[in-house]
Amino acid sequence: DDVPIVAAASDLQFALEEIAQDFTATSGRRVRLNFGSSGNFRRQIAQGAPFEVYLSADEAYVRALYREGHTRDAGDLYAIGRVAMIATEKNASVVDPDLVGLGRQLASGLPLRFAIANPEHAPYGVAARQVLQSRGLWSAIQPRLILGENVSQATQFALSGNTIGGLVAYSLALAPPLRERSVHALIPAKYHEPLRQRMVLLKDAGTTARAFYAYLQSAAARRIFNRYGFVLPDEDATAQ
Amino acid sequence: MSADWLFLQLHQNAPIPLSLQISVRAGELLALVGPSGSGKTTVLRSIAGLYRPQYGTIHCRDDVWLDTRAAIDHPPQQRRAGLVFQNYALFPHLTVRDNLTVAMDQGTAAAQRTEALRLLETVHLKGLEDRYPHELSGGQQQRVAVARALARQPRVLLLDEPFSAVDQMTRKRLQNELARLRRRIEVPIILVTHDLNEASALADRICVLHNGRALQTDHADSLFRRPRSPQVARLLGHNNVFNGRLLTVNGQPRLRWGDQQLELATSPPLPTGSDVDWFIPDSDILLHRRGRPSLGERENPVTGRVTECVPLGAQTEITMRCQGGAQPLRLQISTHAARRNDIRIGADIRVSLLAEGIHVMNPVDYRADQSLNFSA
Amino acid sequence: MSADWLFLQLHQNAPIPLSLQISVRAGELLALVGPSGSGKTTVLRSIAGLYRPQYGTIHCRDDVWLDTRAAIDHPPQQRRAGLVFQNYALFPHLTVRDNLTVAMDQGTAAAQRTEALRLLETVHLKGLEDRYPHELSGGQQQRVAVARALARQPRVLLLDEPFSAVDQMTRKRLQNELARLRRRIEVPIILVTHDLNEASALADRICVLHNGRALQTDHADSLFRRPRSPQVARLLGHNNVFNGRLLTVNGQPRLRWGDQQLELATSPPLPTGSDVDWFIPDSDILLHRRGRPSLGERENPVTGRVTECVPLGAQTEITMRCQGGAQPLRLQISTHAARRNDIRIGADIRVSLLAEGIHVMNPVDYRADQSLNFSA
Amino acid sequence: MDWTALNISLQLAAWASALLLPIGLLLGRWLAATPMRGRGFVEAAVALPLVLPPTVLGFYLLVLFSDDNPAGWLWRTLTGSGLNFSFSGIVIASVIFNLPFAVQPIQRAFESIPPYVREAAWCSGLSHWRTFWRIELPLIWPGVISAMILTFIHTLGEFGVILMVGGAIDGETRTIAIAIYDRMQAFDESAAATMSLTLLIASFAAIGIVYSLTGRKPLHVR
Amino acid sequence: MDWTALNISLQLAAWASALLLPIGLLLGRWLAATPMRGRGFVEAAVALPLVLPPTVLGFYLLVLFSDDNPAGWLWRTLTGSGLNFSFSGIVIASVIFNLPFAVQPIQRAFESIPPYVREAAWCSGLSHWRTFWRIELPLIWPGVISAMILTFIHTLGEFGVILMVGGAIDGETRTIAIAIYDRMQAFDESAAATMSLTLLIASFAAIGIVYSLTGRKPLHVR
Ligand SMILES: Nc1ncnc2c1ncn2[C@@H]1O[C@H](COP(=O)(O)OP(=O)(O)OP(=O)(O)O)[C@@H](O)[C@H]1O
Ligand SMILES: Nc1ncnc2c1ncn2[C@@H]1O[C@H](COP(=O)(O)OP(=O)(O)OP(=O)(O)O)[C@@H](O)[C@H]1O
Ligand code: MOO
Ligand SMILES: [Mg+2]
Ligand SMILES: [Mg+2]
Repeated sequence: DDVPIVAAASDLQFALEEIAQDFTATSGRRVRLNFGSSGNFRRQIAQGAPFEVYLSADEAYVRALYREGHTRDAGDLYAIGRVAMIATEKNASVVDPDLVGLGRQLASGLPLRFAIANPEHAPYGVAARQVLQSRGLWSAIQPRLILGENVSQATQFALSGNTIGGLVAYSLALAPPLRERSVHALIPAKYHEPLRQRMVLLKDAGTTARAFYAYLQSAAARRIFNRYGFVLPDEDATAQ
Repeated sequence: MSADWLFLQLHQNAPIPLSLQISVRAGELLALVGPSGSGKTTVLRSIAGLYRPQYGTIHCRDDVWLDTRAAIDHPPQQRRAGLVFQNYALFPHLTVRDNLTVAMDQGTAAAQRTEALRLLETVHLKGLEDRYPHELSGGQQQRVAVARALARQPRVLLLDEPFSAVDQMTRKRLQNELARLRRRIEVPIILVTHDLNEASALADRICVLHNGRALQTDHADSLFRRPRSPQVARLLGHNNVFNGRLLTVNGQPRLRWGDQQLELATSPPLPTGSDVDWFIPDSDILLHRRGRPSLGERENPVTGRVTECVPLGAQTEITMRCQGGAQPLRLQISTHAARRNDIRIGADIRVSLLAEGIHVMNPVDYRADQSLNFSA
Repeated sequence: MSADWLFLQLHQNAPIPLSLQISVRAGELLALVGPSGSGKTTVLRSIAGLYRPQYGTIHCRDDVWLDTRAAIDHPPQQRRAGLVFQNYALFPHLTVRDNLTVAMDQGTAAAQRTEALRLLETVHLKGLEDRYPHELSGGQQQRVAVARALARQPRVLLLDEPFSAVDQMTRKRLQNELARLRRRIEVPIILVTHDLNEASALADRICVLHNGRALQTDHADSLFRRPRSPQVARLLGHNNVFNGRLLTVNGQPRLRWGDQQLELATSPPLPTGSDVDWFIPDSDILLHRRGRPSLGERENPVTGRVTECVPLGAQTEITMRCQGGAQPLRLQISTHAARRNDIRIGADIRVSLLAEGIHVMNPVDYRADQSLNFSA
Repeated sequence: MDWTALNISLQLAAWASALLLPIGLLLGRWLAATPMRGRGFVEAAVALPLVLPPTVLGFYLLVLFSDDNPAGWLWRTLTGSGLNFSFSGIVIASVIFNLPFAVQPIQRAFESIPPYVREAAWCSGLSHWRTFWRIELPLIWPGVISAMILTFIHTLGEFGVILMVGGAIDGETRTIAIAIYDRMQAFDESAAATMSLTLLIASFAAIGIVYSLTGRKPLHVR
Repeated sequence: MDWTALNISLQLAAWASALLLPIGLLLGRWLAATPMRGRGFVEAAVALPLVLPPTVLGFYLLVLFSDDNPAGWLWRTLTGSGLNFSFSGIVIASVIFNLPFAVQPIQRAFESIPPYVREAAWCSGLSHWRTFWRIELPLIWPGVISAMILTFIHTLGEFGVILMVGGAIDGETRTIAIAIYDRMQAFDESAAATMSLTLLIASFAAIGIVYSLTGRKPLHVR
């Protein structure tokens, strides 16, 4: 009865569900997926949380846990996240890769609101800030930002009324439930530091966890990551 | 418009039976007496607007306070009735003074404080104005409640046993204050009391309530001397209520009681041969004293033997078994007289039942009531 | 060991002044009387263990309930004192029956219910056992409180005006029940009452309390006829308390009162010439009747004129201004006698002050007390 | 210490308490006075906001407050600005979320006033309004204090609803609770601890003083 | 509907209420009976858990419960298992978090019993214990019901503390609130709505019935 808990960053919400299903189909083993804020998981693992695999959105957390001796090793880079601009159909005019529409809206002086994850701690928040900075919109938009606790909440904000859109995980923008009711544009990787997502097996990881960890690196899993807009480590020169 | 200031008529079968009609003139004091649970408090609450009887009308001067058929029911505030609650119902968080001033709606704050002090003096509570109710004794609380009812300058004053918790001296003084007040404020006053002396000393009329029914409403003297029914007589604490039969002897009305034939001062409006209830008040039973013939001794002399003799302070209560098979008589005489005349259990004594005092009741007045089901 | 069942001694200056010593034997009924606010409730609460006086001892049989010096203070539960609260203090969420059974600690549930019914019958509340307190009238609540105090089978029964809210008829019946009960339960009973008739009818001894001080504790008769001080006399509602000076005439003790010299039955243990307070009870003032010379008429005749004449039911209260500059006398005579003798305001009347009734008080007994500051 | 966030929290808590005072008094009074039948379900409705996880409640409020919804639209029409991501929005959310904490203690306090005290007030000529001010309010005071303090501190600490509805806008909807959370998530534990401790100590002192000062007036006659 | 999560939530709420009942009675009774001085600060301390954002409180509890800390160590020594990420852990966290909601209503209810009712009980020979059972408890019943219902539903809805301390372990610490939150985060709004609605309706019915059934016994004498 070895059903390990996998703690995963919330941008993996859809990709990982699919991978886990395939994993169960092929291996006959099951895993339990807990999605949440990478930071919270890091903290809980430090206090001995009974997770066996940890997929962080920020590799710094994995390294820190490794230093503190909670993991078997330094883990592996499994994906590199991309950022997307997302908005409701109504606000489709702001959706473009270079944030031209957003800049125009800002210049118009209308009282708009814009959603990102909190750049103080959420990896996608940090990336979003970098995008806005490199487009020269940061100081203008800062007072208009709505900050989600994590990237999922930022996406909810972006698609709720009263915001014009948001910068969120590309993986979420591609997710089936959101596709129909939103428009999005992939932001070029050059506008932000790569979102290097690292996973790791925890100290008490059992066989299933190890099997799942291995499966995550399989071609089948990589295809799914890729389908959800993640860049795979060896597709990118900056990986390693 | 009725010439009465306050007029009320209440009817209800359940949960609390009520069936009465009362009118009180301005400046008149009506005492409401009756056994515990007879509905006295309920009547006052109905007048004040705190209880809504099933059917009823209440008028005060030209205002209709309640008319259940016309769906008129004024709230207590509009009725302006000063009510002293049986349990006082003081405001626990206010000082004695503020319990009074909160009920005043006229004058400056300073004037209200002065008026409050004056009222507290009236009820002999000077010096306690800064206390809270829980720092007062029962009787002190009760007097605050009386003062508060007056503070409102009520148009009707309703007093629910307002002096039950105070000692006799204070009580006497408060009764005097009430008598004085009556002349000053000129509003109808209804006083619920268990003390018949208090009722007769203070009230213009007394209403006897039993099971929610007003059995008789009358001036104290009429009520005590001519109760309408044996029940009223007993409720008023009279012991000497008997059965007899009316006779006519030599054209004179007579009352057969046991073997005796008693003279009557007046001829009752009833056919000869009627079985009747009759009654004689204590004041009309005259003890024959040894060696001191008295004026009334010719009248209806009755001989008997003392079977009980209970001294109660200045008065002594005596029960005598009468000759001739009549029911036992009870009489109160002064303890002094009892001593002087050497009255003790077993002694033979002789009394006169003064014809003037004998009251023959008219069954028409009360037999109808008896079909009702009276409970304790 | 004291032969008394209950013995207490309480002392305190503030906030409620207390200074008394009382002992009550088993089966004895002591009445506690005194003006409103004199501390009666506080004394009962102290005995029950609800109030802790500054200094005091309370013994019950061989148990010490309170000894402030030895730091003994038993909680109310251990004292087993049945207390009827002045405000009844019923348990609002329990039916009448359960208010009683909750206080019982013996017998099966069924036995307790039977016992509760029996007690309710004693206080004439049969049929109301399933009501909640808020569905009862004031007097009914009070009777439940009495029954509850008995339910506990107390070792001391403390009754704080237990009949103040019930009508005279019910009251009489309850007094009889209490008299019967006394014989049965054989515990000390303390009865607080404002009704002096009740006190003298029921109590073996009466304790007069004023401002927390026990002024006099005595048998009813002694108390009413020989009050220790003018204050006690007045607290007991006596009006005829006067000043005079002791004389000796022909070797006989005499009392100068205004111009008169009154005969005395006994010689007071005081020097001739002393200024004294004296008192005569109502029962020893004899009205001379027209044409009916009475036995005592030789004794201390006093002539005067009626200045007030107030009929109070069967009795009439008369105030007479005496000849010879003496203070006015007040007397009660039967209304019947007043009528027969045509007594009204302005009439000249003559009374005898029976020598036997004149009570000369000993200043030594109370002058010390007067240095105390008595307030209303 | 993030003084701006603290300031916003205090303002928010003050507004929520101030608005809940009349609401609690009205609703509590009404519930206490209404005879039993059906009343239980109104009480249940009042308690419902507590059943949902705060973030989820916040999400539904977000939807409710959006311009596409009549409520949000009406607000915008009346005030010219939206409710979502605004201070007004988090005030309203706090009011909804704290409803049971304000209503329940006040209702119980009203229920504990003996009916005859109210009757005595009416018979003393006090209007319903004056009865309320002079008699009932002083008697329910402890309950009101309870209600206000529970509301106040629960608003200080509330996180999920306020983040969802308010969006953590600096200087407008970013409360001290969010600030502490953010510092914590950023692994700046010493800053989080400092803020937490400051908040705890200040609250402790403030509540302690309020409870001590609002000493009970006598509520019972002997 | 996630029945496992609902089951855990109900068990959690039941445990928290059950544990808070005696705690609330003891602390409430003590606070009601203690004279004023200093009492205010105990009341303040009881309210403090509310001041911190739940996740932050959760984090501090996480640290407190860890084996490195005396409390956590003691628990492990006594029970053989850790508090963090266990059902026991979230029960204790819920008890701490709901302390003010349980204590305050009970305390106020005790305060509203007139002193003479208690005195009458003593004079009727009822021990303190029996006085409590037969007299005080029935009289404070509405306050106890309030306390228990507030605790119960606040536990149902609580999210931050429980997520942090419990770690959302399926079948052990994953409550219905977390399940709803997860569905929401996964943009599965219809599932979230279904669960929310089910929870709301069930709670509404349950609370409504409880409030209606625990009809007030008479609390006042006329
Ligand atoms: N809620 C109620 N339900 C049923 N009966 C009630 C209710 N309230 C009062 N009663 C009954 O109504 C009757 C009248 O009560 P009320 O208080 O008017 O009597 P009362 O004449 O003032 O008596 P007391 O002299 O003892 O104060 C009583 O027998 C009482 O038991
Ligand atoms: N908390 C208190 N602080 C100060 N004085 C008090 C306090 N409680 C009662 N008193 C005073 O103590 C005195 C005695 O009160 P107690 O209740 O014993 O009187 P009582 O003889 O029973 O009077 P009553 O016949 O009116 O019931 C009263 O004058 C009262 O005002
Ligand atoms: O760890 Mo996140 O998914 O950027 O909040
Ligand atoms: Mg009554
Ligand atoms: Mg008293």
